[in-house]
Amino acid sequence: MAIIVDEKTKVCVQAITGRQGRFHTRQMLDYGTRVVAGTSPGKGGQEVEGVPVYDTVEEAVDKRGATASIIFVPAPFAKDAAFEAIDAKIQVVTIISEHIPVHDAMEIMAFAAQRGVTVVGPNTFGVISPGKCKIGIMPNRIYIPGPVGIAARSGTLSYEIAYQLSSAGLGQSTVVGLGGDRVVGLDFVDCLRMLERDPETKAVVLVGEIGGSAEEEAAEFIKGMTKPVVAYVAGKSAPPGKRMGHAGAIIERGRGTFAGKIDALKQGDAAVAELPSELPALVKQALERV
Amino acid sequence: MAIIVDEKTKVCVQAITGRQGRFHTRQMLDYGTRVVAGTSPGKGGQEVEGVPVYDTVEEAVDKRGATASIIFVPAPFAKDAAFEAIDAKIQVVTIISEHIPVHDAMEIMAFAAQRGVTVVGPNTFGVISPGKCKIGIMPNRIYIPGPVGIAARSGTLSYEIAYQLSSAGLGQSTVVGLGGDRVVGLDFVDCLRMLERDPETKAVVLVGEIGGSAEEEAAEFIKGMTKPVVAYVAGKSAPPGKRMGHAGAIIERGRGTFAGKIDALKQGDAAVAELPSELPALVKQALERV
Amino acid sequence: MKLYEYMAKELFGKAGIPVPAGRLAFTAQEAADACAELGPVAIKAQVLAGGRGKAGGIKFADTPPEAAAAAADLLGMAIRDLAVDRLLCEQKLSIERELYVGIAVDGTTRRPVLIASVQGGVNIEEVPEKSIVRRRIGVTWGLFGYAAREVVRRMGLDEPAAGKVVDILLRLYRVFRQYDAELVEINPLVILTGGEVIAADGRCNVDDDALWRQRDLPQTTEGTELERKVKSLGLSYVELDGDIAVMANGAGITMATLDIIQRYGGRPANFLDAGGGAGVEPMTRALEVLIATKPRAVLVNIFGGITRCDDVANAIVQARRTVKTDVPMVVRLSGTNEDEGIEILARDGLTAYRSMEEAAARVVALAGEAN
Amino acid sequence: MKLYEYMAKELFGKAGIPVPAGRLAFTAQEAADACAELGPVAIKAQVLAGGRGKAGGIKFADTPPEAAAAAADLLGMAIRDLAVDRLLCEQKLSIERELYVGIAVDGTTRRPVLIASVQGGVNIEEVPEKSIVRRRIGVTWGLFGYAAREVVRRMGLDEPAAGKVVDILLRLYRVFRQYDAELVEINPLVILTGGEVIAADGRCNVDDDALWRQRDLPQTTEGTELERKVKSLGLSYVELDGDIAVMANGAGITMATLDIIQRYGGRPANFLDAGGGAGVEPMTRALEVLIATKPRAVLVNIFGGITRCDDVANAIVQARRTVKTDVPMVVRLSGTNEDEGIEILARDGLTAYRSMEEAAARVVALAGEAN
Repeated sequence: MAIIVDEKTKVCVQAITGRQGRFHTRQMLDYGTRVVAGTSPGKGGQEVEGVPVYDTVEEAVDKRGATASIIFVPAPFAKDAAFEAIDAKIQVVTIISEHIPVHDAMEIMAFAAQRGVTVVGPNTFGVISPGKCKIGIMPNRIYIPGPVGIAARSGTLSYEIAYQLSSAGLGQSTVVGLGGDRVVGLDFVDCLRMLERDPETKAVVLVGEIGGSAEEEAAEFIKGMTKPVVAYVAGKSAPPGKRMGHAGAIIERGRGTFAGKIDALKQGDAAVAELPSELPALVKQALERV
Repeated sequence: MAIIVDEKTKVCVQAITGRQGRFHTRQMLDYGTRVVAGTSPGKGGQEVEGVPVYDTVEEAVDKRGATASIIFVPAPFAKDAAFEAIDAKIQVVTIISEHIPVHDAMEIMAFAAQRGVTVVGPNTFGVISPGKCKIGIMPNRIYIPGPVGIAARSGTLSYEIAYQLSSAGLGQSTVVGLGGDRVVGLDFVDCLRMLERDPETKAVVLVGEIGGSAEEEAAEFIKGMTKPVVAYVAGKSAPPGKRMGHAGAIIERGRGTFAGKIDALKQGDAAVAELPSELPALVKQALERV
Repeated sequence: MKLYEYMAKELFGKAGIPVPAGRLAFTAQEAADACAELGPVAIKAQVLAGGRGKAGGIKFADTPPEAAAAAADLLGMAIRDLAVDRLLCEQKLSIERELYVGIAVDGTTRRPVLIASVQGGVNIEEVPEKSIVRRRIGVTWGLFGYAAREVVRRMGLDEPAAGKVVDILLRLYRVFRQYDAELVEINPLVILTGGEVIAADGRCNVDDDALWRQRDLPQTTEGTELERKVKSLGLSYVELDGDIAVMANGAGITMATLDIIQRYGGRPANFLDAGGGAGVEPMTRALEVLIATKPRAVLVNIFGGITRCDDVANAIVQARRTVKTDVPMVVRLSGTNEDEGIEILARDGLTAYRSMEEAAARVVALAGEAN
Repeated sequence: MKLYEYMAKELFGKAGIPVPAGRLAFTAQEAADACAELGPVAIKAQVLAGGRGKAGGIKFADTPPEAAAAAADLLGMAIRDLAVDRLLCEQKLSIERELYVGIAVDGTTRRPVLIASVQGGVNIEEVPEKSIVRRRIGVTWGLFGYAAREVVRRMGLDEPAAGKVVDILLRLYRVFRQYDAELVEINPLVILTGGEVIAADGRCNVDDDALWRQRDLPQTTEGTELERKVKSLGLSYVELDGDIAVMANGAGITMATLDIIQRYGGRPANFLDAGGGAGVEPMTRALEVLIATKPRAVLVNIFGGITRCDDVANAIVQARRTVKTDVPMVVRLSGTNEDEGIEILARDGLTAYRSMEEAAARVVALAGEAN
């Protein structure tokens, strides 16, 4: 088991002939991901890293049975690419592309909801079920299989945390990058719901940050969960009203403050780490209590 | 039983304060339809024929539990009205309005399909389950309850036929006006599917016309039905390429001809009447065979 | 409302679809001037009907005198009974390949459908099914690049033409939506010897019901003068070639009425659908128009729903008074206020029928007697 | 990108939303001229920040001399550290009632949300929840008249104002969509004593990520010169008031880095997120900028994912060569090509850490030593 992706997932890489697409196709293949096809309009018939290239996702699905896709398409074309994947009956669409207009993101999510498709991202590092399938741009070597599910808003910070957990012998069932934008396909609650149901997952790590209200909603959901949740939230020192890189990290109108999120999570019975380095010990404690 | 509407249906009249809305509210009340509310923006708080008027359908649903609506709103505003009804969780939306732009009709149908709402029309006379509920503008006195379901593209022609059936003692379970426009909510196949499942319906009359391919699709469906179907198709004498009043009645590109429809229906095991006056006898024969 | 080719192409051009350089000409001299400006030209009759090519409505000219001569010929023609009063003179194209692309409203799926073929230039109906690519378009989201690419892939086009056709399809869909079109069509869409892809013809039929919000479009008028006159009353009217004038209420019942007249051996002179909810005033005017066409007989067939039979009876009485006609008139009234209607007519000396078939049989007999 | 009030109002006005007659003034004389033309005016400081009213950024003038004086005062002000360099002079309004309306992107529901209240003119956060009407808008279909009518009904407005506010809401949503706005807001939307409804203020924040397709919009610049310089390299940068310069890769890890520095008693001088996939070149430039701000110490914290540690190491080495600095620098490298990166730094005499907390502790200590 695991959530979202596993050893059966067959991946299509959208924009496989680009620099990023090519590089990460190699990386995913090295990881053992079943990359079955790639797309690049006008370049159908070529091969990239031994993977056949098609003009359209529809063709990739028809001919190679792709069930998931990863999008490296530049932001202005990302909406088209996401709609293409959803329309071609891809079940999990991972959008790596950054700087997608938020109105495009809203449209992508509306279409995905209509079709019952899972969207990871945009502006995500992807999703990985260690040892089974990696769809994303995360380093290959920091994850090990195990009982900890991770849902994270930030990419690099979650690598850091996964690496520390792995170093402490705490493997992961699935690690999901929600994406750093204001409008993304999966939120914490979606991930927690899936992880709660996943037999392989015994504990959950939530990596949040200031801005928005995803952590507060997660805190509500955690109250009804049987599995322990350990949380870390970045942004304690951020001054109010300043943009810290993500649209999602704007503190505005009093919502989404660090203190508010921490309070909510504690009330929701999550263990809260003050430093990333405290997470392994807290996760260990949580697993011992299970 | 019956299909689409019955004695439990609670109706909201959209544009109840207009001439048409007011007149047909009276007619429907006289018929025994449960008209529970009407809407007219800016006129909330008034009453029409004893029916309370609200500003919005949402309010009519909240306060009066409307489950169906009938729209008399002029064409330029009909899309807004239909979306309002669908969005307010009305389950059956009957659009009487004529001359709705076909692009608006396509949008209405797309939204209704998303929400699982039944749309009757536009440009329809409505739907009636005799003795139970009438939502429409058809005369009150031509229908009697009974075992014959009717699905018709044309309004007045179906009155003619219902009247002849009633005069011959052949009552109706439900009579549905699909609407005369090229894009309408229900087609023959939708109606046949519902009538086939309806225990009260023992035979079906299909009133078609030239243009489009709804009759041909119906013919295919009839092959799998257990109940007998009797059909009449208008337009035998129409010269090709001439518009005969409905967008739906354009004969173009060789599709939708009279001969093609009659052939298809006969192959689909429907009994075909050459004159409206032949229908009662054919329906009687069909009922005797059941 | 159908647009002329040159109007459709203007919309296409504005939307960024490549179209040939061209000039509109109403006279032979203007055609010669266009040729002088553009070089060798195709001169194309502008009519609101298809089949122009087969009817000889396109000629070519290399020089202004040739252009004048060709234009003079064309301006004397009629295509499908439509007199040619204007010509489109376009730079001659060096065509390598002819494609077909079109977008129409599909009643069956309740959404737009894109139709494309690498066999353009002929009637799309004559192209074998296997050479036609169809793709439904979700009206919610519109036509995306990927869907257009999939269509072009299925057509079997290669780059660089493929990418150009994708771009044209996206723009064509925008035209379709922006102008409330029922149909937009480019046939042929041509690939030139130089590789350019260009709309050699263009068609755009706009939804009549949306004209109120398409005020910027040029207007065209279709149909005979009489048809337009009745249409201006808000009624549906089509001229036919028989001698029994017909008015009924509702398209279906009007068609059925014509069918029955024909079955009894009569020949309908027209289709006039007064509509489900027509008022007395336009019905009176329409009846006056019908009578003025001097038919051998008139049949009014009304089943009263919204339309009330007494209103119809009053309209008939009033029209007969205005026109002072002795054309035989048969009336059938049934439904709402049927008795009142019949009584009104009786007072005016007209016997109304309650059965449409009896009424039809009667009017055919009267038209025969009138021979 | 935030737009100035006068820019937002221009967009609103174009969309058919009533706005007061107004003139932009950069000098006291221009303000006097505006008053001469418009009569009694409100003179409003134009700054890309809220809270202007409370900060004294709005003055009233009945005569040109009064206007000149008021303008002179305002042009000397700073609001939230932003110097006032332009004023909007608007015809004074006779206000009966102040409403609030706004549309924003709601991350939680992934769609636009309309927010409205009959208690306008103040910070919407201070309005009690029961006086706020919220309605989600399906991005697929947009805002319909009926939804706007339902909002206005819930606000408790009566005709004729109700219908006018409905119309304004529909137009405001069009502005929101057309210009890729993250937020559009009219606060207050006022009902005048004459019954007219008019946008007395206006705000429009446009999505930076959509500016490539919003070429027709006026440009505004926000942030300090330094912030703009780093932003122009494609990196995220925010100036803070501490003394330890920080560069990390990824917003989350950068925030975490600041948090840890603060926890160890240090004060970060900035937030610089080099992003997941930043190249060597912009990172080098950014480091140069950081060093040039003369911090007490620099911390570079990189966890290599897409970013490769050897690239980062090369950027550091190159930046140090260009700037020739002796500011203490602490580097933490972990992840992709970590060993290669550490080796490259070692050759340049820099010891890299593998733990971010050790690195943070070290940089705080170094910044302290530098005192």
